[in-house]
Amino acid sequence: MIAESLYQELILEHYKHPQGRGLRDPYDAEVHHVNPTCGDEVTMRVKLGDGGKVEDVSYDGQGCSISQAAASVLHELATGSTVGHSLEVVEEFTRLMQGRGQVEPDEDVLGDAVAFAGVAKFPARVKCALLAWMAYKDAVARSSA
Amino acid sequence: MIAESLYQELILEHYKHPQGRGLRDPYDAEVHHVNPTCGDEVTMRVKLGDGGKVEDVSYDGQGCSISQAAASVLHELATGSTVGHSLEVVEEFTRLMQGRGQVEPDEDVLGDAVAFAGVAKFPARVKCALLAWMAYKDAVARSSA
Amino acid sequence: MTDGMFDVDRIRKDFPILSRELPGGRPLVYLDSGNSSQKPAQVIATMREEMERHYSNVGRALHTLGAESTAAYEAARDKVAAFIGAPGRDEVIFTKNASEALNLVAYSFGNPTCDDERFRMGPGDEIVISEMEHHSNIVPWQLLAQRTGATLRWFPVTDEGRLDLSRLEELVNERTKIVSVVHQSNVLGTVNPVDGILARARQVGALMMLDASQSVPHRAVDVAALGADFVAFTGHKMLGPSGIGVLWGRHDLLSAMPPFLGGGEMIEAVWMDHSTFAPVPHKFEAGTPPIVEAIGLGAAVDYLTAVGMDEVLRHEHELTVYGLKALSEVPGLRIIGPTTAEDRGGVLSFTIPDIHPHDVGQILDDNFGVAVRVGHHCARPLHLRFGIPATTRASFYLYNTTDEIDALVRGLHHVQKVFG
Amino acid sequence: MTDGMFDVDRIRKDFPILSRELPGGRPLVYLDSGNSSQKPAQVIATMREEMERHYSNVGRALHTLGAESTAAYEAARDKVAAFIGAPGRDEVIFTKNASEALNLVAYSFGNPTCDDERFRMGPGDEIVISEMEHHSNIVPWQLLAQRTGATLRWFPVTDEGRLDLSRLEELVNERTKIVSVVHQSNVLGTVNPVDGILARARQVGALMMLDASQSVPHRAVDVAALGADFVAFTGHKMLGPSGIGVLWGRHDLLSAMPPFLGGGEMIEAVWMDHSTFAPVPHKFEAGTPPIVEAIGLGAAVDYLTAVGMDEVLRHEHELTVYGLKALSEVPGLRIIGPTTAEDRGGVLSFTIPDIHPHDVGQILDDNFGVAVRVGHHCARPLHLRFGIPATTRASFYLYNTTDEIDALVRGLHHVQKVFG
Ligand SMILES: Cc1ncc(COP(=O)(O)O)c(C=O)c1O
Ligand SMILES: Cc1ncc(COP(=O)(O)O)c(C=O)c1O
Repeated sequence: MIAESLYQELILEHYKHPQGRGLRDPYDAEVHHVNPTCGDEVTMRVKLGDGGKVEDVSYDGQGCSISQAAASVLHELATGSTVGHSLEVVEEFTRLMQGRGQVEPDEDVLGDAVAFAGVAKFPARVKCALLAWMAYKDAVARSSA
Repeated sequence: MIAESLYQELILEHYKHPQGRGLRDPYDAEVHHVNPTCGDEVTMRVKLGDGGKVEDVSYDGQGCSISQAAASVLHELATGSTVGHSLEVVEEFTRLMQGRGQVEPDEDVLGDAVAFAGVAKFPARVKCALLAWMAYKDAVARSSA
Repeated sequence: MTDGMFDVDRIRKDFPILSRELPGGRPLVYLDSGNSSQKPAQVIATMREEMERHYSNVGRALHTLGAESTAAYEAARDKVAAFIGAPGRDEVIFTKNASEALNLVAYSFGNPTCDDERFRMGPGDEIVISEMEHHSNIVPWQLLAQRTGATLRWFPVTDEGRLDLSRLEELVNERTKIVSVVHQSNVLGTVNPVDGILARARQVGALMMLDASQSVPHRAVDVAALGADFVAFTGHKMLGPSGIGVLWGRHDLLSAMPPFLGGGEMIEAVWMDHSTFAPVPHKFEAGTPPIVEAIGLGAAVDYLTAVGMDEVLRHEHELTVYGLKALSEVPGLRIIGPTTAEDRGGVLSFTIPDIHPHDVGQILDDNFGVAVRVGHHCARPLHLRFGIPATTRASFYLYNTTDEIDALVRGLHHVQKVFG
Repeated sequence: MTDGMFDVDRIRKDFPILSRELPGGRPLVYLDSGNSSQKPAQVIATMREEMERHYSNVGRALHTLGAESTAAYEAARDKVAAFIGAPGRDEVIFTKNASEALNLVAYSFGNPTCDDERFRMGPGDEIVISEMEHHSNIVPWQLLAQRTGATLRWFPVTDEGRLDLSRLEELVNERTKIVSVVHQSNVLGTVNPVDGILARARQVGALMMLDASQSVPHRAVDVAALGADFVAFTGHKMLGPSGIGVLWGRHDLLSAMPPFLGGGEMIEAVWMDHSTFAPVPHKFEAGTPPIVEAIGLGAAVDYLTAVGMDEVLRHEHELTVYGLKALSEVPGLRIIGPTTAEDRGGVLSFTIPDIHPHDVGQILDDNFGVAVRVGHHCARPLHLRFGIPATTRASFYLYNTTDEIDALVRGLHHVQKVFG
């Protein structure tokens, strides 16, 4: 069924058991992003370390399963990685989401985030998937500034 | 052919040889009516006499054959008649014109003006046919005032 | 659903899309008519026939096609006028949708070229709307208030989803120039009482507008009986085409209002430095109107009239009673709006604990072909009022069945299982 | 008419109405496309297919039909953007017709809520149009001037029916905020040169708008190459449905402009006391748009693209050359507009001594099924300029033939006999 391409088991899993949820100290930057059309919100904190290491990505928010799972997956991918690598993943994720279902995802770069591939076919949901990732990009920019 | 129901011989006759055309003295009232959408114009003078007699209807104008012939026919019907009778004819003519081709004309009242019956089927031309007649009604009202 | 003459199965056959299969072989269960309705074959055929046989511009053309199209376009106006009980056909203005109709009236206020007292608007003047309005009956008034310095005020909404009129006397006062409220809410289903507000508006000399976008499609609306000054509604929600809406207004007000859009057909005569304007309705129909769309709307009105608006209402009332009961059996489900079917249309908005409406809607569609609307339904302030970002909304029309409501409920159970 | 690939007979077969018989067995000779064009079967079928299989509201709906309709609606925007060479698809705004597009821009000026210098308008500011404008490019600016106290000025027209630019420097000056002129005249056929006016507008910091209602349907128009700031045109004149028009504008200007119509879909977020707005194009598409109509326009653009706009232009140019020559043989006939086909489209307006255009048009239609337009064609000031109340106008499109021009000429001879 079509739903299965959207609601991958992995997405539901992250939604029901979000990883790293909750706002933690210390942090270098905090941002709050809203999708005004559907009311999804995310607050995101980033703590960077030496050598561009991402020490913690903590977040809180509300919204649909896609937006919440996307935040959880992002936390897993980014925490412990580097700014450079994580932004590469953000790039690839954005490209996938904005590809209207026409873009072949690069699994090597995306890891678990590839589970969101089906979302790209639903333009109305793309913003949900991107919310946390855009917030992350913003927070990283502010931390490094 | 359809045109024949609109361009009755009598209408063309009046158009080519308008009766009583030209503005004459004396007169009790003069009015100038314009159909702004198509530019048809008529200037009309009315001279009333004793006992409600219509002594003269004189006019000048420009426009399509329908509007000019209508003025000529009006001149013939009204001049020498009475205010009361001529306004009855105006009423009947108006009813015919606004009847969208559904109204059976009363030939006894209308006389030659019955030739315009076909015009009622062309909403865009009804105003042409009515221009002089409305001007006449207006002029009579002002003369009697 | 088949008492008397009303036969929903026969009606469904008139709507080609209802027998469509969705990808994956799902049947279509269309419960989103509050958003936009489907079109019967009669409307589609009328539009096609117009384009294949009669099409031409209207008003301006003297030739056969022009006369035929003009007659059909103006006949559509007659049909709409009769359908809503308009005292005069010239009071029916064709717009592109309800939003344009609402904006048209809003732009009539505070125009420096119009010195009619009723349409003056400036600092100190007040506009009254309500918290349950569609954005199309909020934003035009906000923009007007911003342009003119007038003050926007609003009726609150009760917990049951009814207009809170307890402060009517204070909200509608001598400073009020216009009150514009929704006749039937697109989220709550609530049918608002008009009389009390209208009486108060009359008392203080304010005008009154009704956003009837959700009532005209679903119940017999008689604008003369309602007594308001302006009524707006939209073709696509009443079996008609997209691209066509209606503003009804009192003749003397429409005549007193300044023109809104300028252009061809709304004029009497034009010189380079000034113009005079056509009488209504043409004064407000600048440019080539939605010709085929108006004619299609006429066909929709014919269709609804043939079925009978009282039958439509009765059928939808039955669906509403059935739907309210059926939904009440879904664990935790909360109806936003009246929970009984009195003074209420067939629009059921609800929340389900811990499951976002986007997920509800997506799974209903993906797994069961059930099309509902999710989000704030262009009534964000109303959702803020209830402290929720979004709802799931099922809305009914004459072609819906209790079977479809059963499918919705089955779908909701599945949704709960997925997220359980 | 059948050089190369272009085959007018094959094209005619695509237009169902062209094989219609008029009452009395007359064939239809449709020479009124400047007023509104006919629709090919492809456009009619696309609209029907949308309504029978995919219809739903756009943007707001997550379900399958909503996604399909939204994709089709937005694909139509892509098609229009490509057709006119728009640098960005978001610069294409769907309106109900060209008139709304022109009004939208006019209402952007002098709005007190917008503090962008380019859109300020008040006493002392000037608006420049021309004497050959359609009422839809006159009245919106008159209304704007009246609301704001700005001054309306205009380019005169030469005896040959060309823009008189001899006083360009004086007419377009530092006080000028916007210049809005027609790209191709709907009466004269004249194609106006844009570059000189645009250069002067840039020099003085004025914006420039083109009314391209008569050019986009008939020749390849590239908005980027033209270089103006705003371009308006209308679907029904380019084989598309009624009820749909287009405003193209530069992204930064559209973004800087205040919203026009308020309502659903043009917002970002709404509170009771204020709102934020969606980015363009949605900022200017309040309420449910003409969905099926936009999709139909997309099909029209596909059709025109498949034929090739250069072929369309070439064919119409041949008709124009042929028509100018054929009409010159009618005794006394006077062409209003250029008498040669250079920089001129296929619109032939004329007078015949002592016979009123109403009579000409009526007899052409009644006796020969020849549909032309008579009157001032929504360009009354231009007619006043030439000292005539009305003209008869024959206008051509890709489906017209030289045989039809012959029929027109035969008809005119008959008219002269009737009134001889
Ligand atoms: C030159 C020109 N401008 C504007 C318009 C107005 O277009 P619409 O009637 O579709 O608004 C027309 C046609 O009517 C036109 O020919
Ligand atoms: C209550 C209400 N008002 C106004 C509108 C706006 O109608 P439209 O989108 O056709 O302008 C809608 C529907 O969208 C509505 O439900």
